Amino acid sequence: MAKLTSLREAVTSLIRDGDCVYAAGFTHLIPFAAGHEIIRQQRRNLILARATPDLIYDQMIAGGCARKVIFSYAGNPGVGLLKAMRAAIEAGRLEWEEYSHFSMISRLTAGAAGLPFLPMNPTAAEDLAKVNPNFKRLTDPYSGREVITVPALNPDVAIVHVQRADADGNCQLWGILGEQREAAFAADRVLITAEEIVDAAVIRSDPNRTLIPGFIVDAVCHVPHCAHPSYSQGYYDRDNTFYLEWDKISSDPERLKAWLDEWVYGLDDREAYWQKLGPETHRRLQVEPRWSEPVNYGKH
Amino acid sequence: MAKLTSLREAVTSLIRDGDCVYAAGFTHLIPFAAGHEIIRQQRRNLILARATPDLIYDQMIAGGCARKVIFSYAGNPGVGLLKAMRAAIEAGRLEWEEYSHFSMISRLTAGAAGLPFLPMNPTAAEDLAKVNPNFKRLTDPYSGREVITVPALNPDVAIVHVQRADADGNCQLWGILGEQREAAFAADRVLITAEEIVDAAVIRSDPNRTLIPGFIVDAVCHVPHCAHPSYSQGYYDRDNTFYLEWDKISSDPERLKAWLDEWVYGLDDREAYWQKLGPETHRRLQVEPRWSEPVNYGKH
Amino acid sequence: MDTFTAPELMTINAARMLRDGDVVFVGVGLPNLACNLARRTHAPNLVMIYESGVIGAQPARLPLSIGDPSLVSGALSVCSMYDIFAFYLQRGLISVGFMGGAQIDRFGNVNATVIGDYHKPKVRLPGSGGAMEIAAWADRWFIITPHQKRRFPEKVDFCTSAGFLSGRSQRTQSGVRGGGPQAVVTDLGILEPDETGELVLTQLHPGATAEQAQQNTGWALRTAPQLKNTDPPTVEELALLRDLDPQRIYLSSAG
Amino acid sequence: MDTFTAPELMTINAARMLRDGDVVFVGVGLPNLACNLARRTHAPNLVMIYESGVIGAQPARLPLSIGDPSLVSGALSVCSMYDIFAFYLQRGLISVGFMGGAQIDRFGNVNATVIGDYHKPKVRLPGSGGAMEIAAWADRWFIITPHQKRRFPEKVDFCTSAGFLSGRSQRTQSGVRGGGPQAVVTDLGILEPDETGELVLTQLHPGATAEQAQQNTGWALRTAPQLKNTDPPTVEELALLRDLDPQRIYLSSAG
Repeated sequence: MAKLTSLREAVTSLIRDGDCVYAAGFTHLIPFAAGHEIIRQQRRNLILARATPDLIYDQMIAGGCARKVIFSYAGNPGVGLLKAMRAAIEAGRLEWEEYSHFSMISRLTAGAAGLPFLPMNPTAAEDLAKVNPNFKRLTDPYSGREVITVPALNPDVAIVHVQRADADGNCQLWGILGEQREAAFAADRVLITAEEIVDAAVIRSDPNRTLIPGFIVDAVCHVPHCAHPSYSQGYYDRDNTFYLEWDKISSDPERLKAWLDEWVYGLDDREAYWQKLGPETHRRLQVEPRWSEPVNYGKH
Repeated sequence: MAKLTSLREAVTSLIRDGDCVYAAGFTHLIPFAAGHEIIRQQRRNLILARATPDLIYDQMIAGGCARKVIFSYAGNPGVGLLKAMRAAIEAGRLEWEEYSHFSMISRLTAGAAGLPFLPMNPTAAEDLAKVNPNFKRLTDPYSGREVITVPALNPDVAIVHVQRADADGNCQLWGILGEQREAAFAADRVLITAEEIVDAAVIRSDPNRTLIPGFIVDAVCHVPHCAHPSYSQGYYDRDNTFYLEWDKISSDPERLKAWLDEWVYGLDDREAYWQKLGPETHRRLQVEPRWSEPVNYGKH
Repeated sequence: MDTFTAPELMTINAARMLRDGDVVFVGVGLPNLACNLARRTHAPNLVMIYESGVIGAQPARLPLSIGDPSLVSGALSVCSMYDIFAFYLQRGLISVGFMGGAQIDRFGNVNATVIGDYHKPKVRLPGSGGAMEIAAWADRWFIITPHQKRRFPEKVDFCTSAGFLSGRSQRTQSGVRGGGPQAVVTDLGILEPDETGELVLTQLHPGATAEQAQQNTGWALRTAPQLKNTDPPTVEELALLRDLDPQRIYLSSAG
Repeated sequence: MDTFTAPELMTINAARMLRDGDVVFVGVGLPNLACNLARRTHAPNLVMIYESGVIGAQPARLPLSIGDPSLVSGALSVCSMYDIFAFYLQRGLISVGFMGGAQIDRFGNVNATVIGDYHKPKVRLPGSGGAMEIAAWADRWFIITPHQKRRFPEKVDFCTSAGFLSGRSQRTQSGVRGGGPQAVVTDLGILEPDETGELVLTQLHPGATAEQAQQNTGWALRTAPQLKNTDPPTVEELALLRDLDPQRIYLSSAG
């Protein structure tokens, strides 16, 4: 597989049944197109890790891909609950492992840093530790006080959507950064989707913006609009209407199945999905440009 | 003291005898002007912490400001040793506490993160731990293997030079980032020097570039050329000639004293210092612009 | 006095509790409106930080989620998730947090995880998100919630966020840095912890009674010796607040 | 065959040890030149990472320090110091490191800290910098150094960077991830660790003898059963190398 490849090929090559997958993105740059491709390719028994499972994991769970979910906030942001995930848990079809945001992200950061664990200060809220034995305690060797620890999380695969990457996978992203970088460094394999593939000269004009270096990346896929119904800062807006709509779709197993048939199984790829959304949605999500002031690196 | 103030006023207000000071900057953006002002104001018994003491601490030690130095690489980068520091240590006039780069920066990062310590993987090189009891060991509660720990470093004051800041102290910097951000978050008080004071609209055009938020900053000083003989990426070059010259100046106590008289005590401020360097040095350090490609944040 | 909705009443009373210079860790909805109202009235130097890593936002529209892109465009700073929790919250830079949740109990503990048994829940809620750490590490925190008996049990089914645990001394002994819950603002009045950490009724909104509050609380709600009445929302407060949510997404009676 | 200096000879032999695709943690001077030479010959996909956080530099001039601004302009990525050590080095992404140092001993341990007693040193050296962790966590590492007796003591005065400690099994037992020193390239030849971790003479440069190597080594230097001769620098290698340092800042005989 060449590094610059189709999303279909990248999912085929990099994601295996039973893998622990971390599809990154805190509300922003969520790689929905990759989630749909995984559903289409019928991956099974995945362990799906994400601070906020969001609609992407709700859909993958509905698509039968998941054995277990690892999370810290299982809500439809600004709307309510994740109903497909809840139904799967209540039916005993889905294992789960639960954290707070900080303990979840500390796990990933430890994984990215090559550490076996990271400490956190105590929170005095101990019920979560009672149901999740991954929370442990250590004595701070300096003060003698207790800290909490969580173990490193090293997913088999990270899926990270970015605004721009070059053909070697050097990635630049901006706006809300979530845990994109930590996921890429923590994982064994890295699948990048990008709104734009740019010349390396663009990347090299602003090296501080490059959060993921190409040499840790296994596949780069050019997938415009990959993040819908979430968004790509500067490229298209968040589709709040769909987030509200999903609440209804996911409440009804029949409707959910019909939605998957129509919007995932029935389509070849993200381009077909975007065209199917139609010009009115395109217009609604369109964003006027607002450019950053450049900085001077100097011809040193 | 208003937040936007002179460097003289900022040093008077924020830096006290006996303070632990962290003047940040790994080879880049080293706040030399602040070091000189501290020498001029004759602060005493400071604990000077920096991964690389570099010439700035060699000068402050020569100026009699320091009681102790905390460091991880005491060299004149690309040239040799720090001779004023070495002379003070050999004469018994200076205490020291020594780390590797990663253990030093882990201390600062723990301080910035509000953690009592950070773990590191073992290195099997144990001689440093034998002479520095701050290195301790813990058992990883997951694998049962040993990790090394270092305690948080929370300096009284951080001094951070940046390329641009607004009047509220929101700071943007680029190029080599060293430990600038960690120093600011770890310290109790934060003194910023900036090449340029810009309108808040410039900062707001690229929020991902803002590494230090204004609300943690105590003083912002407009000090162009603050970093000479180190450099500010895009603004002026590193003065290698002076780094070589310092090797000779610092070898000879008489010459060192004369240099301090001429270049520190004998001058009012950085503007006088820069003018004294003269037009030929200005030309030699001048840099042609090379601008970053802007990114689109969108009018969301 | 103008008429106003329950969300308006609660938001205005919450805004009054914020101080100039406070650094607030804030979500969307009523807390976001309360902070913006405080900034436009008595607390112009209030700093708002979103869990998504955004600092000093100037959104062109009312944000509908903490990840709204309008929070980013024109903000002062944006950082990663680890950084916002470690360098800001755990470091102790946050003065105020706002907590949501399905249940809050006598000692201010909050449940946002499950109703019923954890492994066989009656209702599975979204879970902690940032709530576990905000409750522990912010200097002080508040809750804005309708006053309903099912929301105020004697003891939470699951402690997602520590209030005073089973009493103020227990929180103190736990060593967490923050001061815990300072007030629960409801549509009937305000509950505040007494010296033992128990939430007691300290203020009543215009027209509400202590009996109403008791009937809608799941424990024997004590009333403070000096029970006060809150000042009704002023015309200016209402005008400024409604200007922040012109479509009444959060401020309608059902909000 | 052209004539060449000792630094040229060492640099060319070091370059030959690098593999295509290696990710190298590199300083200035000869290691920097060796990496760039390897990139221009057999290892076009070699990735160079500087301790200062710079990845994929394209410097317009020969860098004189690892913090040279010319490394930044046009680089692929720049990150903070914590990140370069944690996310790259400790994470295990670095395949090759280069070590400097005043002393290297029989088992490949390196001293960059002090000659003599730590508290009353004869010579105080700069100290570890990144060397302690590079030696521990890079997959493999090399040293380029002139062959002088004072640089090759039986045992280092201070162990800044772990080689094989007192033998290969000791390093293995310590649990550090990296494989330790692979070769010491000198102006006389190449030392490599045997199965016990002891550095033995495995290769001689053209014109050098095992006796010379022994005389300039502070322990009883063993010679490998199959002692080889290194291939002399080729015309192409010399031309490419000299093009990298046209002013001969590092490549002159005194370099």
